[in-house]
Amino acid sequence: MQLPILLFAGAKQIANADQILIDVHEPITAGEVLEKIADSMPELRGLASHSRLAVNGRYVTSQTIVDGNAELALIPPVSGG
Amino acid sequence: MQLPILLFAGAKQIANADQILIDVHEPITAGEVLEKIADSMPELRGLASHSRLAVNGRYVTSQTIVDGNAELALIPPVSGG
Amino acid sequence: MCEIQIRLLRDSIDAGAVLASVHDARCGAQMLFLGCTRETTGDRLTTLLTYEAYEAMATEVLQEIAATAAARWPLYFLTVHHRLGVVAAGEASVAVAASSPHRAPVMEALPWLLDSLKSQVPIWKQEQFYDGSTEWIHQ
Amino acid sequence: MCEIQIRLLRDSIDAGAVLASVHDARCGAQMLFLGCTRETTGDRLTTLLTYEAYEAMATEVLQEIAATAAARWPLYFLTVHHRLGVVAAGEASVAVAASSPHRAPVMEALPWLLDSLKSQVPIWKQEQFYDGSTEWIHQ
Repeated sequence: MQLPILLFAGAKQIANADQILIDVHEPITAGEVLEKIADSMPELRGLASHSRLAVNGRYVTSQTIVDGNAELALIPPVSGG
Repeated sequence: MQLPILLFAGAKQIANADQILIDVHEPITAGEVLEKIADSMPELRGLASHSRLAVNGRYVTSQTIVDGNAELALIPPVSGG
Repeated sequence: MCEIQIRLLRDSIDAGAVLASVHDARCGAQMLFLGCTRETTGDRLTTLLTYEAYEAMATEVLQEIAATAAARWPLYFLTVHHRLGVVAAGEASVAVAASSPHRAPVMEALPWLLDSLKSQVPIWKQEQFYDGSTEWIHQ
Repeated sequence: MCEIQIRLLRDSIDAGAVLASVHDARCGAQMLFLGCTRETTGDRLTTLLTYEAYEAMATEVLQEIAATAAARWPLYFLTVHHRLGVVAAGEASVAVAASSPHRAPVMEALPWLLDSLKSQVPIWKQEQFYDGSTEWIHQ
């Protein structure tokens, strides 16, 4: 199946898009999703390796099984404040 | 000689005056001045035992020799802020 | 019970309003932290910054951080305003204020809140330099 | 070099002016602490407080405390306003503000400044309770 991943800031700039689609087979963990993002767009690999995945607006650990119907977002290191 | 001692807050209220005069013989230390204050007005003894002496607007230790021409003040525990 | 106010806003931060939002006659201690964009980053001159957020998540994470602080310290009011969009150098990008009967809780809570905000909340800044180049900050 | 402003005043504290006094485009961190009189002390209701100072010494000690803070932390601006005379419950009796390029210095300096002020500066408060009785606070 295809999962849309929301992109922000530097990741959005690199991809030149505010989301990308990745091809996955369920079940899949958050760590595997991050790996798939890097595979599907190698320019994102550097930033993705320092990023977290958010599932429905919450950070998850890399072992968490991802619900394919959830809103997924790549969260690069944050710099608010 | 007589030394005037400035009083503030609760000390001023107890003495019902903004200064008192104490009789001393020089040389005299700050600790001895505090003792003289308590002797000259026993109602002040309790508060004076928790007070510091200021000489020309600076705290001094009880061993400091006091200059009889300086401005002397009894500084009870402070409560600003 | 702490009253929490979280806002992501595109207008200027009104520091006076943020401070007023935590005023309470029971609270002897009221504290405001204002984070402003600076003209210099290292030795480069910044002309303006642009803040972007994953807004729904940023609001939720800020709420969680605020609720955690309110559980840890006896705060009566806690307000966080963060700007999004373009912010000129020297303007406030974030304001955090808290109030409590005594000063120790607000003095401990504010540094913790800022640390948490800066490490957890999905907001990013892009710096624009005088030479026109821009850079998203991811560190 | 830190610009220090110390004031003992008989009018209301203008928190906005105190905050504005530490504003600086080089300072990413600006912080304000407001100490307000509370309506309750323990379980007694306070109607108003009266602050008295040994003014010359209080100003000098505040200057020394501020200078010590400025030597210890890289502060650019540091302002302390303390009210004297009658202050109604709920009003600000003290405001301390500081600014620095980064947030750690102001967050460390403000608690230290308040602790120093409260233990060293010859200012005293007298509480007046609803039953009309008054008490100088010496602890």
